[in-house]
Amino acid sequence: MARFLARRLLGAAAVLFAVSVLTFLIFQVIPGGDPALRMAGREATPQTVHDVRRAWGFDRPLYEQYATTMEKILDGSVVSYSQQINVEQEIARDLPPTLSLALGAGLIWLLFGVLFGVLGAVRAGRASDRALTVLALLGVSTPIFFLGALMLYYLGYRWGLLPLGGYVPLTRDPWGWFTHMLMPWLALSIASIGIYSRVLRAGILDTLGEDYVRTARAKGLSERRVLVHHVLRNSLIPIVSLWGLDLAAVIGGGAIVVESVFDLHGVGQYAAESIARLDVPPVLVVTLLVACAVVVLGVLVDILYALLDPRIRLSA
Amino acid sequence: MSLPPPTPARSEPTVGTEPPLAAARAPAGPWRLVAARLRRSRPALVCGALVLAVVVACLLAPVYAREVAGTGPDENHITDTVRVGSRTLDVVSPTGVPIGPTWQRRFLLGADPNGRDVAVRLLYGGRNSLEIGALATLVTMLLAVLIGTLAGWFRGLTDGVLSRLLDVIWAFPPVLLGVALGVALAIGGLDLGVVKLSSGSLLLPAAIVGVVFVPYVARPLRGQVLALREREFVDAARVQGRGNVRILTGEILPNLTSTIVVFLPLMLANAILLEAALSYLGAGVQDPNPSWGTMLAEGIRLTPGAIHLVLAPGLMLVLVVFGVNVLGDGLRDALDPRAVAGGRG
Amino acid sequence: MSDPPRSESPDTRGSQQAPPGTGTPPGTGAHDDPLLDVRDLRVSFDTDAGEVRAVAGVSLCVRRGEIVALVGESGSGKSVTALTLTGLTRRLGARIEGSATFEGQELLAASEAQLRRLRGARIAMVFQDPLSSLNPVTRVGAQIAEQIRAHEPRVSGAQAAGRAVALLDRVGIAEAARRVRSYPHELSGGMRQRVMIAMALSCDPSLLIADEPTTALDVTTQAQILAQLRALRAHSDAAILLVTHDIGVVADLADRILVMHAGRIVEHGRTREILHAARHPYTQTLLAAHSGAPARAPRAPGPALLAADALEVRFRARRRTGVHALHGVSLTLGEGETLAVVGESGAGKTTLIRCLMRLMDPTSGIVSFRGADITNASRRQLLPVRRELQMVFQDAHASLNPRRRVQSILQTGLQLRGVRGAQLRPRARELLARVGLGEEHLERYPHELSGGQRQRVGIARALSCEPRAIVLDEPVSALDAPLRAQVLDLLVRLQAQSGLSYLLVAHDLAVVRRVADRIAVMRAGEVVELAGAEELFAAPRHPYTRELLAASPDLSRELAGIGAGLSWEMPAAGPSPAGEGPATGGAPLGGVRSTG
Amino acid sequence: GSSGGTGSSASTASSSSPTVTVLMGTPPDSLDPGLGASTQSYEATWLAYTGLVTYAHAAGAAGAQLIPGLAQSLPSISADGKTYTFTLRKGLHYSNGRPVQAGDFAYTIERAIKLGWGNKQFLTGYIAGAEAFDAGRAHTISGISSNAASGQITVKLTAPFGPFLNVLAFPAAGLVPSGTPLKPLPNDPPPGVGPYEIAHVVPNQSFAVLANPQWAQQAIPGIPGGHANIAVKIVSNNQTAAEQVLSNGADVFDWNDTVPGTLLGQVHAQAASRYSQEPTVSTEFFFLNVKSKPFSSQLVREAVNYALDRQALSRLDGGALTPACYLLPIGMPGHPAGPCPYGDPNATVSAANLAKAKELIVQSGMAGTSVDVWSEPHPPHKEYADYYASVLNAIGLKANVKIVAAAQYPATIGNIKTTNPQTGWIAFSQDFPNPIDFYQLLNAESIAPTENHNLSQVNDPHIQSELTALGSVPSSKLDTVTSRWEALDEYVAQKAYIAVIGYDDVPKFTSQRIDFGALVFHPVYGNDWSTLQLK
Ligand SMILES: Nc1ncnc2c1ncn2[C@@H]1O[C@H](COP(=O)(O)OP(=O)(O)OP(=O)(O)O)[C@@H](O)[C@H]1O
Ligand SMILES: Nc1ncnc2c1ncn2[C@@H]1O[C@H](COP(=O)(O)OP(=O)(O)OP(=O)(O)O)[C@@H](O)[C@H]1O
Ligand SMILES: [Mg+2]
Ligand SMILES: [Mg+2]
Repeated sequence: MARFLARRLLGAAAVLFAVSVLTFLIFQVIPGGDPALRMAGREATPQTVHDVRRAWGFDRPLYEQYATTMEKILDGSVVSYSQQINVEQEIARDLPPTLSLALGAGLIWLLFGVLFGVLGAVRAGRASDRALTVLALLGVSTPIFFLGALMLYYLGYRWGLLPLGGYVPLTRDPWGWFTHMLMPWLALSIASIGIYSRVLRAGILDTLGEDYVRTARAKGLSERRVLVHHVLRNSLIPIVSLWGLDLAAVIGGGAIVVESVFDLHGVGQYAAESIARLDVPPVLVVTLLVACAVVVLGVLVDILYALLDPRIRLSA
Repeated sequence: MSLPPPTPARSEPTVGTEPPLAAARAPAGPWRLVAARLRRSRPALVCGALVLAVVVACLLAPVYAREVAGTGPDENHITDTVRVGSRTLDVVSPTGVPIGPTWQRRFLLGADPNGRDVAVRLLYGGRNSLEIGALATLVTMLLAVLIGTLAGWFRGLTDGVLSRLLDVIWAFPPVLLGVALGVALAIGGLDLGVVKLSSGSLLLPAAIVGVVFVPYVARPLRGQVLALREREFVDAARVQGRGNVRILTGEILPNLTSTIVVFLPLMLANAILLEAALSYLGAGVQDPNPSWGTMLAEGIRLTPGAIHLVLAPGLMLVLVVFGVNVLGDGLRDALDPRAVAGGRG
Repeated sequence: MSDPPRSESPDTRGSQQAPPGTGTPPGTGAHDDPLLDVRDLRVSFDTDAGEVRAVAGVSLCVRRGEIVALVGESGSGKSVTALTLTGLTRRLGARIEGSATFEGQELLAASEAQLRRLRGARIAMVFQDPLSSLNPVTRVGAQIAEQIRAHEPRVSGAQAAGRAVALLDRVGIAEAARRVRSYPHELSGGMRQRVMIAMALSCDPSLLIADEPTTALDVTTQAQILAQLRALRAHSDAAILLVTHDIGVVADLADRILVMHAGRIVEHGRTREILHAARHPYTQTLLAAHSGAPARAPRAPGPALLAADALEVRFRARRRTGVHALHGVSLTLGEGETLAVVGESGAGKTTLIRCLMRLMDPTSGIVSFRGADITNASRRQLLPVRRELQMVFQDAHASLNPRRRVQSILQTGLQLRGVRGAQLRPRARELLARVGLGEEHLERYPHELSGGQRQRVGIARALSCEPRAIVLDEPVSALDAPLRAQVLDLLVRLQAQSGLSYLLVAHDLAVVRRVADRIAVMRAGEVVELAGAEELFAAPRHPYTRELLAASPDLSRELAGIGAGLSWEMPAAGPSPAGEGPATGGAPLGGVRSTG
Repeated sequence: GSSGGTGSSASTASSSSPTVTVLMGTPPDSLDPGLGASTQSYEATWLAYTGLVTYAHAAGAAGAQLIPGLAQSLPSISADGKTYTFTLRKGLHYSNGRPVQAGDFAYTIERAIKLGWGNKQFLTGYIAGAEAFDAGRAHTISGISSNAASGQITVKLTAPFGPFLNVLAFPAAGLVPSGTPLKPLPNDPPPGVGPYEIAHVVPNQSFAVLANPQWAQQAIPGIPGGHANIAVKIVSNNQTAAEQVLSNGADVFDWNDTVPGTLLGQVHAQAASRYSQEPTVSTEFFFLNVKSKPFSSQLVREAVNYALDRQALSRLDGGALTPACYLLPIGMPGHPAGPCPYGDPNATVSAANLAKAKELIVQSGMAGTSVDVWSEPHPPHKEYADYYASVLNAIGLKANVKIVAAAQYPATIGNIKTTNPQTGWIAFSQDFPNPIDFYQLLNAESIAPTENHNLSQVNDPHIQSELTALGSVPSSKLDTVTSRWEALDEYVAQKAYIAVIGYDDVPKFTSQRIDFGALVFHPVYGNDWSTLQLK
């Protein structure tokens, strides 16, 4: 276990290093990406640009710039180019909406994914299963921002049922938080509900064909017990681990889009806006944060997998 | 963008219960069997036909533009008027609101703020979306097959390096990666010495989208190759004196095809969606080439007054991606020897 | 009891009509009423390839305390019959006709709830593969306790757990109290199957259906499980319906044998009658496979062809202790001889072969071919060796690329020998003809071939470069009895034709008896005994060799036990082909009907 | 004792005043006056950081008028136009209660330079010794001296610079106490002198502009005290923002944003009394690179000006555009009143003019030349480019649109070395009400290889000589040279160095509870929050 952790964490560190270098480099090759020009302001004299460059260390060799930036990120003192505010504090402020979004949507898609998956498998081949299949595929096929825009238009604008975006802190107004998050949650989780229900349905059907399920039936167990203790118990294992991985992935993917659509002022939106401003430090920090989440959750999922499935031993 | 998990590359179609009474049947290759199964899946066929219809329609865009709508995709009609029934309407109102669907030849699905015919642009945009989707899928598949087979086959250091590479792409937030690359490459294009992509090229978003999805396919492929290389038929090929290259191409690759085929539509669907998302965030296709993603993104800006600008590309996108997904589903079922018609249990 | 012949069961296949029953099965308590009575059971499935009639009219009956064996080759419908009785094929979409009464209750028409009360409580089942049949994520004790509580709701959890320990103890698992906390994958194959048996016994069923309980196990373990069933019979009055494809397994266990073929019962009768006086040709082939042919006297071996000298293989395992798979193995295969290597699973046989074939590198030691050291030869240097030295694999299915047609599979070897273009097809056809397959098979994919056909294709591939020696890794282990005989015959014939040398690996001594000149017995990576076949069977020197011989489920022992004095196992015994045993009298037992 | 504050101190917001919610589409770049340089920042900081001079709180031309701020009166300017002398008012206090000292002015300017204020080139370029200070060669700015006792402040320039007083009116020159940390304080802005102070900053989300408790005692004539406390909320979706104001969920719409065209109908129907289009002193135009084909030909440039339909462009902007042909916008001294040389921008392009345009292209011999049209994705700038390209195609050129992300846009089109763009969209809004500001865009001295501002790359001797003469006229004496500016602007239009689209109108849009009429739309700083009051 300790060795496993050590190896995995070492690998994780390598991955994070590569991710940070890559991000850093991407912004170096951008034409017009020289932050000194933008920071020096309008009609700046070459002298001014030069000064800015010196002050921020943009005249240093790349690896040195990279090193200092990473150092600042690690000790929490990194400042954005465009607004010159502390990036990590800014991210800490933007974390609640992002976490509300990801965790809430994650729970929703897990819950409904499992529900529909079980329903579909139990009624495999029947009309209700086909309907669920069609719905699931529709969910998978709908772009998040299209769904978000439609919801905003109909639920928010036309029918006035829900607020038109924005974020209300849970601590300030729980009900407001809920109503503001409802549409983002739905927009973010629909596709995953589709995927999870399909994966689980297939998993259950596979498991139903397993010999040990036949054994369980031959033991005279009730169908319910067979389903819950033998079928679900086994087919949920991959789902649970999938969930962990997706939760991390969604922060760097769908959540950014949803935050932008619903104006949640979350970490993803901050990153997307920073990219538009060619502001490297926030992008770097958010990217690392997301990559960190992906890597760490990857390790956690492996551990969880080993806990849930006694056949798996942690190695490699 | 959340993806369906990489389907664990499980048994290839031919492995499974030996078909009963096999000897009595006329020999049917695995692919013919798949085709037969696919032919029996009505939804997959219908959706396949639908996707095909859309593709054909998009290919015929110039014909529609010339013969039906009478305007090109880039022609502005901002200050023009159009007769709808007995009334004469502005194509774009003085306050900038474009006309909605007229359900007639001109401006069938309405106009956009530049007074361009949405139906015409939809067809032209489809070409770009589909082309990017197809190219991206190609990129994904080529890279994934290359990385997956090399890593799985050579193991050791090669595997270590390639797997870390996949980890890096995997850990990189896909939308951020896409947007960052999109922004980075939008002006200067990409110049890797061998590969040169100019900034306006459709290949650019295709390459970005393609790279993002590589781990989703490469990982299961690698796993499959790891398993395949232990199979006895690989030893059999060695015993007959075959080298690595011939074993990879002659023995391993054919066994990966079903996995690849299963992933193709899935990746196509996801590529189209990711391209749309990137366009929404401003890192997609460069104008003046529309894609459904860029059209949708522009439309969203203009809701609520011009909802047709959202619905037209949005529904088209959903329709095609849905069709591709259903087709892929049918294909997967057809390739899965264990799936019995009507489901089990 | 009396079971009058059914008028509706005209038998055109020569199976025995059941005359009025004359007695009770020997060695059991006398119970006359049938416990299970199956009449004209038909089961069919709808598949892609159309309707499959898996069971086409089976009638049988089992009495209390009796052991009835259902024997037949793979795919003959044994499992479907067994599963249908407890309603387990219903949800597979099976169409079921006929009737089956158990303790007077109709099973086929019973509701799911009624069946559920019977399953596990009155009718228990043991399945073929104990690993896949146990829930991998639940401790074995809990799986046993679960069944107890399902049928006896008043038993507390602790009590059920206690009973689970007792049951494991009863089936001979040491340290039962500790083992209940194990997960299935932590147990050996034999232990797992014992757990299955313990589970089956947990509610004192009156009928135990065991579907190939030993097929997935190796010989020694198989012997243990059979002993377990034998013990069960002594201590409980449960009837057993034993399903198997290996007639040798049931020879000394079953009271009666039913032979099944293509969905029908083709022959039935008391064990002894079937063994000694099988009438149906199909039964005879089943038996023939088990006739221990005489061990062959060693021919004078030609000059050394392939040799291993002090081979060592250590696998660097994840744990600190590596696996020592080969330990100083030295062997020589002479020109024109058949050298058999026998050993239980994990003995290192495959590892040895892979070293010899240069598919892996030994940790130390030398492999030589025609005296030349090839231990470190490159792929190119090996090409001429490959041409002369070929291999047939353990798993015929796995060794044929499922994506290539037979034609294309055979081509590779032909090309290695320099055959090109238009020559390829006729030469491939020739090859198939040599292994007894027709031209039509050229266009087939491996999955379109039967197991025996596949292994023949494997042999044809090995022959395709006209080698001087073939290394065969358990070429028949995965095949059932009739196929096994076919393939072995083929090998013998080919050797006679072209003077090939064989290095033949097997885990079962019986298999190699007819073909081997010399036999090497391996255990835990070492060759413990190497002797001429005749000599080895006659006077096994190493205790392990003796153990192997004893575990071999051989009809000879059963027949000997019956007193015919025809045991081939005994060194002194003279040769006697199967089926020639004296047809000891005694009318076949009733209760078996086979309908056309 | 407090000097004079008599008339205007009647209303002063206090902590008990009502709170008004102002929406902002883009967050201010920095709320530290020493750093912030975006309109969003100025909108807030000019109320909290008063400089020696400031603008009158009035709409239209009156608002462009400079009035004394912390100085007792407008400065005396030496004859050579290089020395400005101010006298500080007596008894001023910062919002934290600290008294204001004459030396704080020098510190404020030094701080703005050190922090890197976006427009600091106006300081370093003209104040004597500022350049040396910026480069670290001097510890103070030699050109600024002050007398603590008399309150006298003297600023020496290196050369006469007409709009220098406008520079001092920037909030960046609004005094902060000496010793204020020399690092950006965007989340906790330093104390200043003004009717308001900035507080409760949550970056990118919200901040408050609250009544300055110190203001009541020191009210300065011409600077109103305000009526309400302001809560600013960042809502980046203009759709949402407009709907909120329409439904009275928020009080003031960001004038920098556009009300989506699709919502305009509803706004006109339901909120006509609280919505208006206000002209801004800004110009949108397509630059025409005279150094490269095809715009090196005057004929082609004329053709473009003939063919561009400003009516169509106006619709693309939801009607919020005043079509025009002159660089200097309405509201800027020097804006010519005469007719346009190449067709009337207020009418649809006539068939005759279109034909003429095509003919000019043929005449020029440039037909079929390919042209890259550059723009950025923000609406309606991309739509402009799409339309513009279709016009260029219609008159015989081969146009291709290139869109670049907003953040990269200026650097991209300003790069002569790599991009050297032929034509593209650009908008310019005034930094201060002096035409010289706009003419930086056509000043040959602005041409630079990477940071080019003269995108048409015009180097016209006539323009250069006029700029030298007019540039040194102080802003306070601008009215003496208005006609010369007009002539210059007409000359530029005649030469067709650029193709002007028009002047942007912006929305003034409030909730029902705001007194719409009382809200001043200031020509420099937009909605004047100190005039926000409830009905
Ligand atoms: N669920 C099913 N659907 C379709 N066909 C089936 C199904 N189950 C069994 N069969 C077919 O029924 C026939 C009898 O199968 P069964 O499993 O009873 O054979 P068996 O005698 O037990 O063989 P083995 O020794 O391999 O276990 C086979 O041809 C098999 O392919
Ligand atoms: N690649 C490997 N890594 C680690 N251990 C291995 C490997 N291959 C084989 N072994 C171990 O080496 C020993 C010998 O294995 P081998 O496959 O040669 O046995 P075998 O005699 O062929 O058995 P079977 O009858 O099951 O085929 C076993 O304990 C096995 O677990
Ligand atoms: Mg079976
Ligand atoms: Mg082996």
